[in-house]
Amino acid sequence: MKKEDMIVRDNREIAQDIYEMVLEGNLVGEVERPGEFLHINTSRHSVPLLRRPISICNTDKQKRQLTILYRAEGQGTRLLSTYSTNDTVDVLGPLGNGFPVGDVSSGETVLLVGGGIGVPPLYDLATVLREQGATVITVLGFSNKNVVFYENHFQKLGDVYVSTIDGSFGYSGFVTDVIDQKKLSFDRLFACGPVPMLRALEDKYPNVKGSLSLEERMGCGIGVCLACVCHTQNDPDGSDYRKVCSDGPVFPWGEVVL
Amino acid sequence: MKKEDMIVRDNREIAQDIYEMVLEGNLVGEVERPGEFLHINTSRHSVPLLRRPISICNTDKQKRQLTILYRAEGQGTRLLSTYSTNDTVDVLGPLGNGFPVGDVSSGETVLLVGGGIGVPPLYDLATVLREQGATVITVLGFSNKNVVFYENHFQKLGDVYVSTIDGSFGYSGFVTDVIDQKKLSFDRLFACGPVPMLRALEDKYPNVKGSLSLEERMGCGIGVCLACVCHTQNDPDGSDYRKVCSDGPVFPWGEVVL
Amino acid sequence: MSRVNIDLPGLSMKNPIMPASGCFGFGEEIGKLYDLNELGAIALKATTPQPRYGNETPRVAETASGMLNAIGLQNPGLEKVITEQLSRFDTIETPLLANIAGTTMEDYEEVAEALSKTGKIGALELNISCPNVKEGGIAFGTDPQLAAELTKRVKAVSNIPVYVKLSPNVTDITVIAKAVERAGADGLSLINTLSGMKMDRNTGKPLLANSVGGLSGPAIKPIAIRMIHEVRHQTELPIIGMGGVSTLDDILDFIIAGADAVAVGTANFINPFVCLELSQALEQSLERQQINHLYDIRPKEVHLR
Amino acid sequence: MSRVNIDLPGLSMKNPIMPASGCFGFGEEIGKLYDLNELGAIALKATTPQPRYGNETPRVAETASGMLNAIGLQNPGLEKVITEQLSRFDTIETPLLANIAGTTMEDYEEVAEALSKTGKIGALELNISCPNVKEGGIAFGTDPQLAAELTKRVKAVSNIPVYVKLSPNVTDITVIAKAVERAGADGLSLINTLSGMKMDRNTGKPLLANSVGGLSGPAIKPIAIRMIHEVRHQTELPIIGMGGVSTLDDILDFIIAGADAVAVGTANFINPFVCLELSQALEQSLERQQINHLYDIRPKEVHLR
Ligand SMILES: Cc1cc2nc3c(=O)[nH]c(=O)nc-3n(C[C@H](O)[C@H](O)[C@H](O)COP(=O)(O)OP(=O)(O)OC[C@H]3O[C@@H](n4cnc5c(N)ncnc54)[C@H](O)[C@@H]3O)c2cc1C
Ligand SMILES: Cc1cc2nc3c(=O)[nH]c(=O)nc-3n(C[C@H](O)[C@H](O)[C@H](O)COP(=O)(O)OP(=O)(O)OC[C@H]3O[C@@H](n4cnc5c(N)ncnc54)[C@H](O)[C@@H]3O)c2cc1C
Ligand SMILES: Cc1cc2nc3c(=O)[nH]c(=O)nc-3n(C[C@H](O)[C@H](O)[C@H](O)COP(=O)(O)O)c2cc1C
Ligand SMILES: Cc1cc2nc3c(=O)[nH]c(=O)nc-3n(C[C@H](O)[C@H](O)[C@H](O)COP(=O)(O)O)c2cc1C
Ligand code: FES
Ligand code: FES
Repeated sequence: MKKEDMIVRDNREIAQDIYEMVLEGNLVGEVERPGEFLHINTSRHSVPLLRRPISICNTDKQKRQLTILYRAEGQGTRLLSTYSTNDTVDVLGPLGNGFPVGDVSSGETVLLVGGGIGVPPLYDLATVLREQGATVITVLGFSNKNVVFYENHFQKLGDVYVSTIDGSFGYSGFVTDVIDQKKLSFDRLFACGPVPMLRALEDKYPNVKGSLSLEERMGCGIGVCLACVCHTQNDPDGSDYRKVCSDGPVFPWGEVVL
Repeated sequence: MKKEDMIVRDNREIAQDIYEMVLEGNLVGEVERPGEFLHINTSRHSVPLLRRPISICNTDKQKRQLTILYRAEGQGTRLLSTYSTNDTVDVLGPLGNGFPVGDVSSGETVLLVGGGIGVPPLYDLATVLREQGATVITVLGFSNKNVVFYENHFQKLGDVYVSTIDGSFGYSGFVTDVIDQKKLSFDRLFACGPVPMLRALEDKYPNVKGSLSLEERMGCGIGVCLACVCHTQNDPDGSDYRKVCSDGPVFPWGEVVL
Repeated sequence: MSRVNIDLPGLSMKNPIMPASGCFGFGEEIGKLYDLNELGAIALKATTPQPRYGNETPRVAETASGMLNAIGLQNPGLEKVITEQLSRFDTIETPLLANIAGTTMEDYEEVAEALSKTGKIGALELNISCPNVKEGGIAFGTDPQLAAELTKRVKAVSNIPVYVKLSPNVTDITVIAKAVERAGADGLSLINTLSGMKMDRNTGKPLLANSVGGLSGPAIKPIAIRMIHEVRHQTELPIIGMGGVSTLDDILDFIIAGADAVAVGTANFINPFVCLELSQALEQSLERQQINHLYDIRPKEVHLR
Repeated sequence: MSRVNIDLPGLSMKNPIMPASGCFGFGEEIGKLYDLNELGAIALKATTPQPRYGNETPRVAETASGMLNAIGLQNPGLEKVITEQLSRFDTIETPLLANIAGTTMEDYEEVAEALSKTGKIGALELNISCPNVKEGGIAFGTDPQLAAELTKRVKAVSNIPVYVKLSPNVTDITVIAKAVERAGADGLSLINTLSGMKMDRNTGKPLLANSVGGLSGPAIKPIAIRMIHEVRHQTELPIIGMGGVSTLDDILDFIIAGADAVAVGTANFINPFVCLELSQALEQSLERQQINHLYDIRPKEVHLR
């Protein structure tokens, strides 16, 4: 983990309010697994005060560069969208545990399911899995056509199914509808997206091998403040817990309460 | 008075921590007299929260431009120094009453005394007085050589004497020392600078015709909040007062308590 | 009926927005910038029986997302307020909320009685919470019994509704709120400023001449919201909410938390047009979202009035 | 003797900087980032007799120059703190300030006695000011009699100095400070967080699961400074000052205002290296200015200790 002023190499809108930012710095050398995240200080003053957790979408260790995708929505992310090339950003990272790609054997079929702004970490994940010889199927869900992104990127790595809730792009409905419709079968499932999506997947596949990546409001991002805890599913006295920032954000299927 | 997003046309360091900024906007058309000031919001967020009062140093109504000079010192002015050409700045102004240039007749000799960052408004003042046919003598005091600015500008408008407290540039000592040494004589005195300087001048010339420009910490800048009041000299029951922002910042010689 | 008009005791407001006391003077300066009829109401600067110069300068200091002030209730005194300030509003329909302050109960009574008799004031706002004057005011704001007695006495001499402006510098603001409610207050204003201090590193002493000042601005908004929420669940009185309001979202937050109207203080110093702009933005926003009335944005259980 | 070392009861500090309780856990995570020996002291996360999960999430929310937290005293409980957490410090010389909390006086006694017996703790810090747990704690912090009695009882079972951490959510903090001083406290910590709230405009409800949270960060600094200044002039006890510290200037302000040491809370979340960086910056700054000792920056009249 490093705290570094990373250099912005690019920052552009790739879909409605969705930005792709390329950052350069030594921190890239420490990224180990897809699913790790950065904790970004979007200002040099005290408004906004807290850092923003954003997943690493892709890394290029040789260039010392990584890519993040974010939705400019609240105060911090909107501010981030105003950064220009060659500006520096105060970044803490890489943080979190990432997806257990080491568990995946060559030849396995892995289903990746991403919803909205949960899609970014899956891109790095798909890349690594392919390199490891796995077959990757990706199902991406967005709310509508205007906020669809990266479907072409994923297409280079395997079959891709995109759905939108309003049907304005790709299949109509939720990601689970597409999985049903297409009768997708797989050996392992990795998912990242809104909690209702994750819950629907867990209900549908209670016993699948896999992991999911969670979001929670954070303070420190490094396990100190206990802002980001969640309950574990198997916890009789209610005192057991996981920290999303340092025990997660990726958890084994069925480990934590969604 | 306008609230306007003015466009930065230039912003450069002209002496140590002293910046010259050129701003363009319709507000320039409302400037009436030298000594008026702008109230500048140096950020779009709440840190710093309050506006900063900065004197208008020069106006060019045809170009809709004005110049300000400021010392980058605290949080707000340091932030101002980071603005680039074509950025916009949130400005309220022009505010305050300015120097009573209408009182000055052609042929009068006017002594302008400026100290440190009190010098800027005198430049516009000198220009106008010259246009009105007055003879202008300027005495400028700075703490040292590194922070001397605009002496060349003033030289085009009349005799200029520069002093520094440490003697590293021009005459050594305070402005009052220079006035003594050079036996300067004049019909009217306009001054702007630190309170000790203004007090020394008032003590020295209790009955001169003239005005001085005051500084005080401000809230609103428009006379609403009563942050910037000062006592009047002739005030038996202590309840009389002037607001520096709207009754001033320029006051007749001897009117207010320094 | 519009989407934004509201009726509070003594204040029939075309929209829920008013400048907060002390942040608008007596309307003279900002009245030159826009038509004061656009405002929901106007809270006037505190009036005391006699003229007051207030504290020495510096009177303001800046803090993170906030400011400290120690004006010290400077005002021209009751007589001049009536003769010189109130006539400005003769042609303006916006109801006035006259903020009154003093050192003794008699002071409050005197100002309340005289102002209510002018017929020009919609309601009174008892400032029992100014942290910047040593002699008094604040004691009435921290002691529920004193607050209640003062309220009773002022009510007895006033023929217009009386709001009590509460201090946030207390252990439990609901105790004071309930005390003044029982004593007959017609409404509450909250919050006044929090008592704070800034040091001057050059001198090693407090920066403000008065040492202590009142903290206002965005920094205090979470405290204001918490107190309004608490008070809303403990009294039936209408609440004029304030503390750090500067955007449309702030106004919605205050209304959701339980305020019935919203006052804007410090933000007027950064943008003298802010009250006008906010009232326009609020109406437009509700129209765009087709919300019939502002109060419809509240969750049901908060909708006490 | 260095320019920055200070001696407080139970805490022999190589510099005046310590992380504030709850903002550093039990040192596990930040201990991997830098050598904890560089710190003046370490305030540990609150310990209660039994393990606590704390409140539901969301537990944090952002405000202007501040944040709200409602962690709810989550901690592994006394037994595990002793067996699993304290051994981490066996090789570290930095003195520990153990923050203790509970619902009853017996809770505090139990934790105080057990922790002081470990021989690993320099001093205890009674958290009588957590605004985020309904059952207790905060009552001890707002009632001078209860605060004094608790202090006395904890002192009776502890063989190490006892600091009392005061709540800012009170009408007059000096009353509590004097009460615990008379009851035998060895020092004071102030301030804890201010009780605040943020609304969720989507639901119309408070954003935090616990509704109310504690406000910390730069926004509260002026309130902290004011309270420290007040308490400094009313008691002789050493003061650990905190509330919004994140820069070297903040530290100087707290020392000038009357704090004897400074704790850094929220700033650790923005920069986990902040305590280390501040302690280095402080020493360098005094050296550059040739100030022999930190306390020499205080104006004489503040220099009570
Ligand atoms: C591990 C992790 C990875 C993430 N990866 C991405 C990503 O790759 N791209 C992306 O666009 N977003 C991602 N998010 C969500 C992102 O952190 C939030 O959208 C962002 O913090 C919101 O900040 P804001 O300034 O837009 O909103 P504001 O409303 O200003 O935020 C206020 C506060 O709430 C927090 N907050 C608000 N929404 C969320 C949320 N959904 N999750 C966590 N904290 C929140 C903010 O961090 C901040 O502290 C991720 C979240 C987590 C926990
Ligand atoms: C009428 C008037 C005209 C001025 N003209 C100029 C000018 O032309 N060029 C220039 O460099 N400076 C000028 N000043 C001084 C300038 O306003 C302050 O230097 C500036 O506000 C300091 O802000 P900061 O962000 O650097 O300091 P900070 O320390 O961050 O300021 C904190 C607060 O104190 C106030 N403050 C601090 N010092 C002063 C001061 N000397 N006067 C008034 N308020 C102060 C700030 O406005 C702010 O509210 C003028 C002041 C007044 C009143
Ligand atoms: C400069 C200034 C002067 C004030 N004067 C008064 C006053 O005379 N009477 C009063 O009741 N409140 C006074 N207040 C308090 C405000 O009315 C308001 O309660 C407080 O500032 C919080 O709102 P804000 O954060 O929007 O400023 C004053 C506040 C400021 C900043
Ligand atoms: C997330 C968080 C957890 C905290 N936990 C505790 C605690 O367990 N015990 C305690 O006495 N104070 C606790 N505090 C209060 C801090 O120790 C400190 O008093 C307060 O945050 C003000 O300092 P700051 O503005 O530097 O954060 C906590 C604060 C935060 C932000
Ligand atoms: S964000 Fe602080 S523990 Fe996870
Ligand atoms: S700054 Fe507000 S009255 Fe002058």
